[in-house]
Amino acid sequence: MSSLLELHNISMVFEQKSGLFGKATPIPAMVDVQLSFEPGEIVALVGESGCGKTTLGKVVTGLHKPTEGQLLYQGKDVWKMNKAEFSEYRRSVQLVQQDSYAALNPMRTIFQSLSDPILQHKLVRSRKEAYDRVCELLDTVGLTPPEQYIEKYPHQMSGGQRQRVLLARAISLKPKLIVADEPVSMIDVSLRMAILRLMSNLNKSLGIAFIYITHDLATARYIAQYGRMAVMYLGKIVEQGSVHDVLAAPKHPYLQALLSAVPVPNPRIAKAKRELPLKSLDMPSIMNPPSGCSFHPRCLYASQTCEQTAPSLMPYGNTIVSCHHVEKVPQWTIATVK
Amino acid sequence: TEDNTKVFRDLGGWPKPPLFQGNPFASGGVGQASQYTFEGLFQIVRSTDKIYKRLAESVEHKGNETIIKIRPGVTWQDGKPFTSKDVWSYYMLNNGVEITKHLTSIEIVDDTTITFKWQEPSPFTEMKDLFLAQDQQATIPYHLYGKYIDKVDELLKQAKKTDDPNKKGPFGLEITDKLRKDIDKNWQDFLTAGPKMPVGTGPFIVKKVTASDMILEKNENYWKVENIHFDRIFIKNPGSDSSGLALLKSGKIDTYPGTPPRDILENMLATNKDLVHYRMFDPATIGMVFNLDKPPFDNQKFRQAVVYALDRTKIREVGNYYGQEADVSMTGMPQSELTKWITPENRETMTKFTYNPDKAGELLTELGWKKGADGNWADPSGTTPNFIIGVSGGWLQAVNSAQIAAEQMTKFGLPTKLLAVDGSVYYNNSTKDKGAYHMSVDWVDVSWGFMFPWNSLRNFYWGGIGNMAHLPKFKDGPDKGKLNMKLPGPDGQVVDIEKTLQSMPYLQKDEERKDAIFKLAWITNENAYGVGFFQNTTGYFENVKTIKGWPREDEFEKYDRSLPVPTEPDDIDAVSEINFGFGGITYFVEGRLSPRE
Amino acid sequence: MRGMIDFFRIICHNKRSFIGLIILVIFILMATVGPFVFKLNMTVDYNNRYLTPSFEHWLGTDFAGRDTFIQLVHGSKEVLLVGLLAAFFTLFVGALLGTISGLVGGRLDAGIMLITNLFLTIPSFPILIIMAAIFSIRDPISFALVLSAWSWPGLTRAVRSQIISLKERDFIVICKVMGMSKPHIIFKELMPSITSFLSISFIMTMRGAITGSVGIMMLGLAPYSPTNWGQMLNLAISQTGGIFNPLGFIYLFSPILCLALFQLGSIFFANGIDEALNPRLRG
Amino acid sequence: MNENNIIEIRDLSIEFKLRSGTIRAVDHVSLDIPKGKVTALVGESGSGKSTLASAILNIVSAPGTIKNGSIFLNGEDILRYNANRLRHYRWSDVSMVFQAAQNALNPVMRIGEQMIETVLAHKKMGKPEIIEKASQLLDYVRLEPGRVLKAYPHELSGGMKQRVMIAFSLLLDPQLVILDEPTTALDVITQDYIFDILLKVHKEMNITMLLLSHDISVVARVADRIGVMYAGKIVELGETFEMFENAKHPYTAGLIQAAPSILDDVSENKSIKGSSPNLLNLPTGCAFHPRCEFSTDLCKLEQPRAISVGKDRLAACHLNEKGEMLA
Amino acid sequence: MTLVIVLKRIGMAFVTVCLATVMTFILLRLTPGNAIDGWARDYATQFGITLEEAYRRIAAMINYNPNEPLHEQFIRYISGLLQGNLGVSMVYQQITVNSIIANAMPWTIFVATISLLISFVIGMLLGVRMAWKRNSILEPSVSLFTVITSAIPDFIFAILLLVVFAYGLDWFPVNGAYDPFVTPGFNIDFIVSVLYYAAMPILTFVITNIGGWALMMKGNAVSILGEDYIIAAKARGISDSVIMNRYVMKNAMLPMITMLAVTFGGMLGGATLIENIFQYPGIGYFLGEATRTRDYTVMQGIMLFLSVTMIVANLIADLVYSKLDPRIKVEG
Ligand SMILES: Nc1ncnc2c1ncn2[C@@H]1O[C@H](COP(=O)(O)OP(=O)(O)OP(=O)(O)O)[C@@H](O)[C@H]1O
Ligand SMILES: Nc1ncnc2c1ncn2[C@@H]1O[C@H](COP(=O)(O)OP(=O)(O)OP(=O)(O)O)[C@@H](O)[C@H]1O
Ligand SMILES: [Mg+2]
Ligand SMILES: [Mg+2]
Repeated sequence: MSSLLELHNISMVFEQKSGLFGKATPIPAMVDVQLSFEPGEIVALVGESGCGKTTLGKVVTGLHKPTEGQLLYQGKDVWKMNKAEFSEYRRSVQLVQQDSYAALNPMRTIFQSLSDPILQHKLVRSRKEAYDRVCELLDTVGLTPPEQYIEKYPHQMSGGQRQRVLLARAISLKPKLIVADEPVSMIDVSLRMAILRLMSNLNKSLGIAFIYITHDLATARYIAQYGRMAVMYLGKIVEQGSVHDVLAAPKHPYLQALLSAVPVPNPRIAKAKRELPLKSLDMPSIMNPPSGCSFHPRCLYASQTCEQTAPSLMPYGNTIVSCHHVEKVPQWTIATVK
Repeated sequence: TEDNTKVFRDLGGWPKPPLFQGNPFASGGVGQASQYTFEGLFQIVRSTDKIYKRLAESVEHKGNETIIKIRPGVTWQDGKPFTSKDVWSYYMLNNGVEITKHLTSIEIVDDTTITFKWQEPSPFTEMKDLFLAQDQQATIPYHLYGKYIDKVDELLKQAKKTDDPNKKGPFGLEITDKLRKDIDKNWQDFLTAGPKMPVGTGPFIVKKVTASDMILEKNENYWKVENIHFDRIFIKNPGSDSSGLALLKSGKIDTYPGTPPRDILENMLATNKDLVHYRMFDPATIGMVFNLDKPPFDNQKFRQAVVYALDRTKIREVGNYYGQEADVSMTGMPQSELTKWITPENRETMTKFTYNPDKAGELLTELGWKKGADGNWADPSGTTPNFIIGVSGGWLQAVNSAQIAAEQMTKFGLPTKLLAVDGSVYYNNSTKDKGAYHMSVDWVDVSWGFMFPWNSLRNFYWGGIGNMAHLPKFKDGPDKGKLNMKLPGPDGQVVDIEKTLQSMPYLQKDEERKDAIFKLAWITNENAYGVGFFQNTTGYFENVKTIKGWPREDEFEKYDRSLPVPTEPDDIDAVSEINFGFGGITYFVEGRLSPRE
Repeated sequence: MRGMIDFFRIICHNKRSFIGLIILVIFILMATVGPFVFKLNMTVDYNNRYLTPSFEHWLGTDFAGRDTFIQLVHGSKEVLLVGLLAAFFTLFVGALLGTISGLVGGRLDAGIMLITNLFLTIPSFPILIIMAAIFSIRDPISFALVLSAWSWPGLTRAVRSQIISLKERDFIVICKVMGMSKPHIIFKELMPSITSFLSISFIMTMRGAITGSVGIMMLGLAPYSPTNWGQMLNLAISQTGGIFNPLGFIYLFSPILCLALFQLGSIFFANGIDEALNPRLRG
Repeated sequence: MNENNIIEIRDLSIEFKLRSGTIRAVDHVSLDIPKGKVTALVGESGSGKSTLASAILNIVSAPGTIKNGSIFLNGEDILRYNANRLRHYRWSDVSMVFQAAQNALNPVMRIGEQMIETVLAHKKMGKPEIIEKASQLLDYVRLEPGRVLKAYPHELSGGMKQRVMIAFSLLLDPQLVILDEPTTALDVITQDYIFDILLKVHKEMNITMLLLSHDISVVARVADRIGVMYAGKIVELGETFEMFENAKHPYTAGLIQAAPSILDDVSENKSIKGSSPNLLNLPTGCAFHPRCEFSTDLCKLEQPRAISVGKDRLAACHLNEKGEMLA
Repeated sequence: MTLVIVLKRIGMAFVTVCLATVMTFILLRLTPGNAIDGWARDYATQFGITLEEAYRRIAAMINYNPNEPLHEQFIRYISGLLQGNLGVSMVYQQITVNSIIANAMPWTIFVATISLLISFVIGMLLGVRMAWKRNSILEPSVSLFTVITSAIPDFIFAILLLVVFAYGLDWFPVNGAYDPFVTPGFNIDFIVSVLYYAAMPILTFVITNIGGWALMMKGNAVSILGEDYIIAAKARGISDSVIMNRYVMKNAMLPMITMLAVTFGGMLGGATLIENIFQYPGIGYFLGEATRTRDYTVMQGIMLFLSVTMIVANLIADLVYSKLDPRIKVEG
């Protein structure tokens, strides 16, 4: 049995065109990414801003055709599928976007936005049926009573409610996988947990696999507690493994830095924080990534090798890591309560 | 800087710099400067045919020769003497003018004498005078254009004499296509060779030309300089009628040509008490010709019916309030001329086409047309026509008149639409093939150049108006392109129109000419080839406070400065001559005008 | 239906657009019902020219004694029709090309934009004259076509940039993910978002076209129709000397006033459209 | 007026008149900002933090008006300052690092020019001196002064801009720097770094700070005192450790519990139920009652007053009045 | 912005110019009607020759052979163009299109530049103040003014101005470009006269344009005023006048620079009616004249010239814009 979705050495290089005859500058947003998703599993994808997380999400949902590599859905190459297969793939892989306001057409009511896809995919036969189904969906995501929301325009709802609508829309086509691209970063802290819980409930009750994209390790840990986590840096996956393993013993120096930077809602720990294990604060531009290991300019452990050759993902312990000096990197431990 | 003493302030147009140049024959000419700068051997007053001698001191018709003596001492404005060679030059280069078709040659006798040799048969004397007088001979100085004059002289010498009337060109010469081309090329070169400023022999010299103003100064060497009471002429280029009127109203100009609509005219006189308005007939009628190629306009009775159906009073009121309506359809001559050439008895025999819708209805009924319940007429086959009147869109006076005519026809039961089209396509649309319009509106019954009715008659039968009427012509044979019109005249005898027109300049007796004119006028009216809406009345505003010497001064009070069209011959002459368009700057040259100190 | 009611409710709520609406409605009535109510009689009645307004002649009479108001009413039909058609053509071409250009992108987009820019650089006034001659304006349709010939590029550009910014929006992107059809995306997602823009453009184009038509009419390039406002203006200026005859003032200023009022109405009405069509703004 | 307070806010209310109604973004707030400490205000989006901060500088934007209340600086009400005094007060007494640093700089002026302009608006000083001072500050926030001074804002990354803003805020040696969510748009590493710098500034320069944030985890690291805002009101105020360990308002407790952490047992996290209040249509009584698990009928009827619940601690909850404590 | 990009821009502009050339050429060949008909009839009456003779002569006078194959005409036209020669007037034999443009252009550019500057500057000042003081009387009065001025077509406005200020009050000359009694050249009399004569066309442009600029400026300024950096500047204690002028004005003005070029280009070509009404000897006047007489070569030349001006103006605006706005990196 093959995985639900597999990314086979996928690279996504954008070309920033300038004008009709302009020469394009390449932007390698994803480089040689190898990743697979099993049915019903939750994978958290974390990384700094601009490292290519959204791009990965778009490749997975078929919005970008990768410039290299293959995207396999149930073993078949998505970009070589026939119409029916492609349509099936389309239906099965859904997306939940970050900005719930932008993701809903402000000119259309919730019912309009939610009924059209199911009508088009013939999941329901009539408007009447669609109405019932939309109510059911709203109910599922906790917007009760549905009648109160169904005729509303997006601007008439709060951010949390809109985010629920997005989830309802994503599950309406009965997908097998949902890519959630920073689904809670725009909602209030106090409501984040509710949405995350909803997602994890949907995962459990409907068996939908989730790719949770975020830069917030804390929420990633929360939602994917039994799933996996992949850490991205400048278009590359630098560490990958089960959430527990990855967080318990982070190996890649970048991940260690990242974890050190995560704020902790506990003044005793937070105030005792030490310096970040980093050489430089600023992330290099993705347009001209550093040679070799792209993390080397910021890495405390970088050697000449790191400047020259790019490491590849290798299993180390329970996770796979892409670092020349995995062994040398000291074990990371969080500052603990004094 | 502005010196207002002894200045005459005129109004006019000219090509704006950089388009302005000194050759009056080139496009746009020299505009309003022309009359002040250039003159001819004679000055004809074209609405009265009165002829003044200008650069000619004497004329002597001797058999088929006309000997002209030039005033001695006349010089071009650049100081060079004006001689008979310059007159000859004019006819050599500008050999397309009408007179050359009647000449065999022009000979220079000496510096001040020149002989015109006429072909046989030669036109009657008055006709000869008219031919000579309509030209402005002192416009092509040999000392400026010698190269082109010699060239054309040389080219013309290559041509053979011919007697074939179809091949006869200027001076009875057969101009082959090859020759034609060379002559045209030479003409082109001549046009581009002009000086920056015009050089004529006239009383004023152009000193400055801008987009809005022209300044001329007195030519101290003018041959009749003692008559010229002005040191300068300022000409304003108003661009639009409104601007001209505004200048007039505020007293910034001394003269303004034309007759604006009645209310504007009255308003002008009321707001500027220094103004007087003179009115005079234009030798031109605005009217509409029928397209004989478009049934039912091929039918004489139908055409008559249409003429009867039009209430020309109303058309006149809108088109030209002071104009004159006719009681004829169209005669080939302006209405005001009829009494001069046609005896009252003869006039009686001409059908009166005054407004008479009943009569129109009768005529249609006779033709088998029926009036339907909707008030529209249907032809014998039962169809109601949809007529189109064509008119050149930019010419508002004609458009307005035509619009009223169209409405009247529609109201009468002959649905008619007006199509006002761009001037650049109008003539072509109207005349090409069968023509695009049933009726075309234009100047009809019009005399350009001189008044003798042959002029207006041929303008209709041979000119553009006839083409718009689609008069029958020979399609081939030796007479190809000539009129194929042999129609019964007033006495029942058939008249060949082409022949009659052809022979008219050669009719030596006055009675013969009058008889021919009557016949043609009668036939034209009876056949109702068109309908003259009204004879146009034009006029002039003059400033009597700054300038003195205007005619009819004693009648200002009587008519409250709005003088009607004169009826007395003296008045007619005097008033006509204030019109630059009719008589040039006669008032200046004759010394009648002077600044009022 | 409820949308319509909502629409007008909001328009009426906004003071400006309400005034605009009223003005436009009056003009529409004038052009549609007006000619049936007021019978046009163009018979010359010279003695009664330039009458001052009275019960019989609301705006007095013109230089030939014909009722000015009724001429205005009958003229409005043609003026509005030409404006309407021109706006329609412009909108059609502009929206179509703009949408295609924005959606498809690539070479087609570059091509369309090149042509559009080309049209934008050639001065429109002489072209209008030339077009008027080429197409020999005969009826409102050809008139409108000529008028719109040079007004679409601006709209094309505007629509294109709207579409381009829209198509990257999340709610369009998600449509692709959900496998929604192209027609759905265009007509149900994109169009509603630019309707208010298009309606405003429509009104503004119409307003421009009417000014243009009056200009062409004044230049005598369109068929003579004495009740057309432009022609009335032209006649007023030439027949009343524009200004020299105070009696002609009413005749001169009534088409100008109508024109100005219509423009005013359009501008005001357009003011409220965005609000009325956008659920966000109607609160 | 307490000597130890830089700013004392008394009974401040700020309203926004909108088409759909009037929003009271700050509702009868009283707050002291003690010298030498970092005071933080937390609360969800729209709770009125930024509005309150803008009032301290008296720059409440267009539809907003200060309805009543005073803000005292050294005993003088800055809301009564004349235009000139106000202009001088701004930035030289209190400066601010704005929420969206990327938009707080004029895009068409170089950083250096803007710094010079700012200084010159307050005092006569030679350009070289200003540049000298600016360079020092930029250096302090670990930026290359040479490059940054000549740069246009768009040429800098978000983190750099935020650091520029910090340097900017220190230009005139103010007594108080307001930090309005200085790191929201930045990722964790940058955020961490920025707070490092801020703490350094605070300690080494002894600058009093007012930090506004929605993120309780961030506040935990930096603040000495925390005020919790909800629907325009300060519902609880106290020392950081005490607040975390012994919350006296259900909303504070909820916030702390809802903050996910990479350390604790994830299953303990709970969100606060319901959604943020609609300021146009606030619930009666305690604005938090629809979301509060302890709400009683009293909460629906009556707004709780802020009462002292310990040393330097205030809380506005009926539960405290009855002497009940939160578990 | 690199030289390469500038060159690319210029290349693009060049392609547009080429297309504009082809397009004007084709359009004009498509136009029915000709210069000959009306002219011949006038000519015949003026010089007392027959219609046929007049036709023949004019056909010979006209610088255009309608029977010449299109491609040959085009090649001739283009080869002329390559030598910077726009051809010779079809109607005015000795007059080159170049000389017409050279004579007319300064007038139009003079009027367009001055009116544009005046209306732009006033419009901007008004606009910023309207945005700044939202509740003053300024905003409704400028709005009303704009509605009125944009409701009345500019040529009608020109007529009205002419009627009031030249015909009625007699404050300004009825038409023309300068007093005929002054000598053109660099002397005070001439300059004063030129300004005096240009007053009415300038006034027309200014009045009809000012409202648009003001409203546009207001719109921009309002959104600029909402930007954080304005509040931030306030917080920094920067004075209102500095904020208004250095912050709001400069930022709000930037997007209008492109409009400025477009308007400038449009004014050169769109001045036809207005220049005609004031008989102002600018490019629009001659374009109108050429159109009236169907002088295709002149029309073609002037239109091409105007297109090029427009394209160049746009190009310059883009380049200037990118210089002024540090955020913009000009792309292709
Ligand atoms: N369509 C595109 N064209 C060109 N470049 C792109 C495109 N989409 C993304 N990029 C570039 O690819 C890089 C990765 O972008 P991406 O949006 O995937 O990052 P991200 O990890 O999602 O960041 P964030 O956390 O800010 O959302 C960025 O530098 C971005 O500018
Ligand atoms: N300029 C404004 N116009 C209208 N309403 C405003 C304006 N500024 C703030 N508000 C309203 O005032 C309330 C408080 O806003 P404020 O920005 O102070 O909240 P905040 O706590 O800073 O939120 P955030 O965390 O999102 O920054 C909000 O409901 C907001 O809608
Ligand atoms: Mg992203
Ligand atoms: Mg805020």
